[in-house]
Amino acid sequence: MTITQSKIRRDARPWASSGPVVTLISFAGFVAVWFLAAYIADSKLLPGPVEVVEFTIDEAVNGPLLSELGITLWRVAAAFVIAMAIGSVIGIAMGESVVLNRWLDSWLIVLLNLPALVIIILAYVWFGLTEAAAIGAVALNKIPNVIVTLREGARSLDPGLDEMARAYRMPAMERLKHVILPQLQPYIAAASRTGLSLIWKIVLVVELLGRSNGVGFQLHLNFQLFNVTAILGYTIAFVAVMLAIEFFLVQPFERYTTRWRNRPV
Amino acid sequence: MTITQSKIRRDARPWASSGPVVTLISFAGFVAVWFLAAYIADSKLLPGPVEVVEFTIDEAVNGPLLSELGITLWRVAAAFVIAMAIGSVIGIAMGESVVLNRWLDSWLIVLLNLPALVIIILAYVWFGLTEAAAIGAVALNKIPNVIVTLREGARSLDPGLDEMARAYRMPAMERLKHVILPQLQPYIAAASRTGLSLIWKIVLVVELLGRSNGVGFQLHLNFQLFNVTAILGYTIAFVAVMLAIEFFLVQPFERYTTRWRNRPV
Amino acid sequence: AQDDEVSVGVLKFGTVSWLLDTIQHYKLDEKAGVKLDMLPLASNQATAVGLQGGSVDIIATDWLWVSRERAGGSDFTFSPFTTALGAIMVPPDSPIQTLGDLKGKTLGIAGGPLDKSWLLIVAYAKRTANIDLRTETRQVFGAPPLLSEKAIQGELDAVLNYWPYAARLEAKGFKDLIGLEDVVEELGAKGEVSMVGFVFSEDWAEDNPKAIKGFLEAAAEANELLATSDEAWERLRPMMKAEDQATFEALRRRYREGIPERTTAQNEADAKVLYRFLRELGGERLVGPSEQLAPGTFWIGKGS
Amino acid sequence: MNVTRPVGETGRFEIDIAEKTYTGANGVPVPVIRDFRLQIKPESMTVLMGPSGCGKTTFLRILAGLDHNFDGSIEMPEETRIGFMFQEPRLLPWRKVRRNIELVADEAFTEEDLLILADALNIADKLDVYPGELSLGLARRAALARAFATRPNLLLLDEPFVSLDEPTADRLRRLLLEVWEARPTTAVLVTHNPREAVMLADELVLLSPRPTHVLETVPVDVPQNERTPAMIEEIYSDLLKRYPENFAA
Amino acid sequence: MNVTRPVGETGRFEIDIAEKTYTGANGVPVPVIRDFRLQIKPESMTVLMGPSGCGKTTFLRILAGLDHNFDGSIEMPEETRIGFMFQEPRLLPWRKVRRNIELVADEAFTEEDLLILADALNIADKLDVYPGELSLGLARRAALARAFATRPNLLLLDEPFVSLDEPTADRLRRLLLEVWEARPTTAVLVTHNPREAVMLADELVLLSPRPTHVLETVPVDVPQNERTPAMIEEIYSDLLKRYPENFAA
Ligand SMILES: Nc1ncnc2c1ncn2[C@@H]1O[C@H](COP(=O)(O)OP(=O)(O)OP(=O)(O)O)[C@@H](O)[C@H]1O
Ligand SMILES: Nc1ncnc2c1ncn2[C@@H]1O[C@H](COP(=O)(O)OP(=O)(O)OP(=O)(O)O)[C@@H](O)[C@H]1O
Ligand SMILES: [Mg+2]
Ligand SMILES: [Mg+2]
Repeated sequence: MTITQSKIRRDARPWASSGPVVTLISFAGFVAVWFLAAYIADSKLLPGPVEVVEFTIDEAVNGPLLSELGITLWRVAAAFVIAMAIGSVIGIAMGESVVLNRWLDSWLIVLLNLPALVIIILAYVWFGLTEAAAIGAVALNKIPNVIVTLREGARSLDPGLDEMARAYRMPAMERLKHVILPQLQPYIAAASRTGLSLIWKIVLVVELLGRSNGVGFQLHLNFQLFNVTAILGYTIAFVAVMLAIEFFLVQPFERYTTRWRNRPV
Repeated sequence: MTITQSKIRRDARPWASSGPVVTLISFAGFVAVWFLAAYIADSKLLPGPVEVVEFTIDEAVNGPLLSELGITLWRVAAAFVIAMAIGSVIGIAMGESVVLNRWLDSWLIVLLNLPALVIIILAYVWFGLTEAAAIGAVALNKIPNVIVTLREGARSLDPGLDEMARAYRMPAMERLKHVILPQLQPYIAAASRTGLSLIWKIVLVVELLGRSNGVGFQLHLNFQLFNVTAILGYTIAFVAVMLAIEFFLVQPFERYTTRWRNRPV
Repeated sequence: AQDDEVSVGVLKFGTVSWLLDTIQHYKLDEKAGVKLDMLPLASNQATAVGLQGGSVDIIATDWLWVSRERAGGSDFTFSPFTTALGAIMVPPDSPIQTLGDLKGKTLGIAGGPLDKSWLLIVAYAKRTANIDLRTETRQVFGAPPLLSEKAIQGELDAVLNYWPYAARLEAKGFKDLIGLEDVVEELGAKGEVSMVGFVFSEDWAEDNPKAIKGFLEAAAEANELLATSDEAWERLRPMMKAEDQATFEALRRRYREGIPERTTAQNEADAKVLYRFLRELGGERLVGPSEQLAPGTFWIGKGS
Repeated sequence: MNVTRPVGETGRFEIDIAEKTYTGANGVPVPVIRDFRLQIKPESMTVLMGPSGCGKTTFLRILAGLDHNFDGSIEMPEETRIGFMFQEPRLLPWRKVRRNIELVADEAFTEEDLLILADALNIADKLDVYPGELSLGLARRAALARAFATRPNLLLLDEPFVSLDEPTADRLRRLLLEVWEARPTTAVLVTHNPREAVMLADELVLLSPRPTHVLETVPVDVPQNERTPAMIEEIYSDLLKRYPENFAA
Repeated sequence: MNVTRPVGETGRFEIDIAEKTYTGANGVPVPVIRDFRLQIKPESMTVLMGPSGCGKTTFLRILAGLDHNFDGSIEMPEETRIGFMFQEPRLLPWRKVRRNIELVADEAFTEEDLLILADALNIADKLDVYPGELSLGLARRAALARAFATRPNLLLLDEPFVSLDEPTADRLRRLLLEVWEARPTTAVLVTHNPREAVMLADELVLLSPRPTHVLETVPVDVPQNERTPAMIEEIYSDLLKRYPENFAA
């Protein structure tokens, strides 16, 4: 005989699952692991968090960190917006139209697998060492990824809702806004998150190959000097920005757009 | 007064939408564009398709292309399998458990935004200039992307089907196989496609920084020599492999797993 | 009159940038009637891309690259900047005394299997020690800083690296197994050969005679200053990123030793000799289709 | 062939579907409709009845212009404004019930109209929740509200009153008649409930099993609001006698 | 408290739900069940009736152990094998109908059993298609087949016979009785169709509007297979008299 006895757990959230607390503890854990690893390694190849943060602060106050970071962020943002806009449109179109997909599929795969290096070199050689070439090259690297992700999303759209929208003669823009985009939300979220990080990684390469500033430029300089502290210092400055964007922008927005699921995100 | 007169179009596929034909034409178009661009540019920085293919064939017959390609493909495959396996497990777990997600979220974002360069350098420094370090570093670069994509997938699982599986007391493995994975299919497809290409791009960097063979090594060598023909030659060899995998492996598999949608892919 | 502008793409913190910084600081460019515009970049490839794409007028690279490009139809040309070259460095307590001892050892090589220093050393070892380093050692190719680090960690028995990296290793007690100066001499050069120089388009130089002349003059003058003045070096110290005095001194010494003393014609003659070896060992991949050093590789400009 | 008419006036419906065949995922053709001929009078209420799986939903989809892949012709008034209550609610899960209705509502449909409608359907307290928080019966009522809110000329209802308790269902049937009478609306309704059919139909269309066609068209001549329960039972038992295989348990 | 019993034998069901409250996405608590007390006799057929949206589905979910977030207790035999036909079909769209059934079927359930069951439900020709190619009525029958194929001790049916034409529905009601009698099964069924309820119930449970509780438990003492249509009509009109607000249109 089984007896189920339940009590509604109202606001009985244990500390181990309450949002900000966990995030803080988890983050502290990360720092602690790093600290320990650095302590045990005791090598200049693995500087500890204190040393790195000191470098970051010093470089921010006395060095070029802030301006370099600003420049890199601007490039990331510009390339991100371009890539998401173009990639989403093409991706959704390819997901919805089998014929279009057939036409563009092989181009897509070629573009997807062109090494970043090749695109960047060709862009620089043809368009000069300019900001536009740099941002364009980065966007071009990311666009096929966005297309691939959103194409999958468009393919798995609910045909029932599509019929509903057509029966009610919803105008195209309304349909996009209320029927299609909400269904694509998880795909857009995935493409954005992986996109931001991919773009930033490519921006680093772009900066390495033909810009005179930016975090990538600094990273590479410091790599040549094998200054791991500086490499990590610049890295965590960027990662800190990304963490801030994630926790103060992306996640609240995500909670808002998925509140209908009535499940915490 | 509106009159709708329809005829069932049975097998009346116009040539413009029939699978292989379109793919071939579209691919031919790609080659034609390339050919024209090269012809107009008339620069050794943009060699035409004939020249590049000649190089590829020559390098395959007389040069190291095949063995280098083999080595790179092996690295790509190994890193891909590792990244997909680990990334899927963690991603699904994070999507299903809010608490786990809170615990790992900040680690994930840090890892996601660590530049490939940093991970690769640290891997080489700590684990030596070895094959394991190289593959591990590549996998580590890709894992957070897989996690992010599959987490979104797990979050948008249908709660109705989950209830069904629980009501019928389906064993965990059955549930995974018949309920969860089919729903994650589009996310897995997106993660795989973008994953293969990302991994290959990172393998190039890894090979560039600390391996003595592979396509990336060759690319870098030829980049130093500014031999664009060779760069493109190696690139298209890899892209050709990817196209073959896509059209003869991935797409048939995809058609098989999504045949229930009864829509062409 | 308005000074002619010359834009130079350089590796930031690279040795060329020391020179350019000296020029700018002492206003040597103005003195020579040009205005120097420095575009700092993060990699050598970036500078080459910049030159090809027309974003900069002058970069620093080697004459082999120039010869290959010329053979491919471009009109780049070369003017010597330094004779300093890479060196094989071994750890302080290493048992390796001669090239022969490298047999069976692990050797890190910056720049890959077609690196010119590496090929010259291979040729040298064949002649003097009768060993083929390419088959009788295990080679690891990789990024220069990574290889240096690996040598310090002890994972590599020896490392052939670019001279600034070699200098830094020297400051850590590493020993020069063989200097490239000896190598080129053995191979038939009449003196130290300038491998790295300023590279620019012949067309551009002819259209801007004043600019190129002024730039080279300013460069020579700055080298003069760096060869003699310690004070000028003190000023450069922050850019050099030398972690200690020993490194600083090693870098300074090697830089000074590398200042070319011979004429362009002498350099060119020796380059022709070395070209043969490089062609033999590196093949067309390395040197391009030309049987010999492409004519015009060394710039004999008006006034030079 | 396009004759413009004053908006709101409905015209003749001439349906002649020679053949509608689906192709299954396994490639097997499934003929669903064959030689289906039907005229629908403008502003009438047509009720379709037929065995489960015969092709009723398929027919409604063709009528709504959602499926053009058939052999035959449909003639109907232009500028038809459609209200379609599907067999499943098909609400947008990410929009509150209120938005689901407003998104497709007629332009002249005011907040007040919405509240009156919601009240009549007994979903007034659910307007500001998401569809995922509704019971199936509530969701179906929300879908019905959406179909009404478009103020359609052509109202297609696929089993609108299932999953509802009898008192609620009955109230909604009356509401349907009100909505239908208030404006010139042609309604086509699918049901399996014979009493419901008799209560609502101007014309009762009996369909054959798959591939479906019209077996019989039974007009019910008494105006809807004059039909008493007794009269309905009477017509029903008459039908039961005439078409035992369609109605008998 | 866990007493092991021979498999297959069902035990007592003691349900006492003091409170079940959902929290909406907007944070508003929605009390759905309050002071719900019910005993279910083993191997009986209990039919629940209540207004749409009162909490019937919520109750079934709690009974099936799908929702533990309530205040109260449920006592039931251990090792209960559940067959649950949800209000929507909830078939796996990527598995053919056959696989959908086999995946949860009893181990002793053979291909032959499957064919017999499919025949009885009239879905034999749909076993090898995907659920997306079924009409709603067909999909519901497939879901019913799945629930039966588990050979459950506890069979939960949430409006199993809606969206079906009367002849089919009636055949399925008889099939349900067969399945239920063949093995010791406790069945709980939700319906809005009073005649269906009277035809099937051992015990008819009338529920109040939300937050729901048991208004009345009406036993029907004649064994199901002895109930004639006339008898059913009689009991129904009796109920109609006693609980007009629950049954009257
Ligand atoms: N997840 C949820 N969040 C908030 N409210 C909910 C949720 N699920 C159900 N409800 C509400 O609980 C009440 C009961 O729902 P339930 O599905 O149990 O009704 P029901 O009796 O099965 O109705 P029906 O006959 O229409 O199927 C409804 O008012 C519904 O809106
Ligand atoms: N996409 C499809 N592919 C193949 N067959 C289909 C498809 N859609 C429907 N069918 C088949 O067509 C037939 C008619 O389906 P339809 O949905 O029109 O039936 P219905 O009359 O509405 O039935 P119900 O009363 O059960 O809702 C069914 O046999 C169904 O299996
Ligand atoms: Mg239907
Ligand atoms: Mg319900």
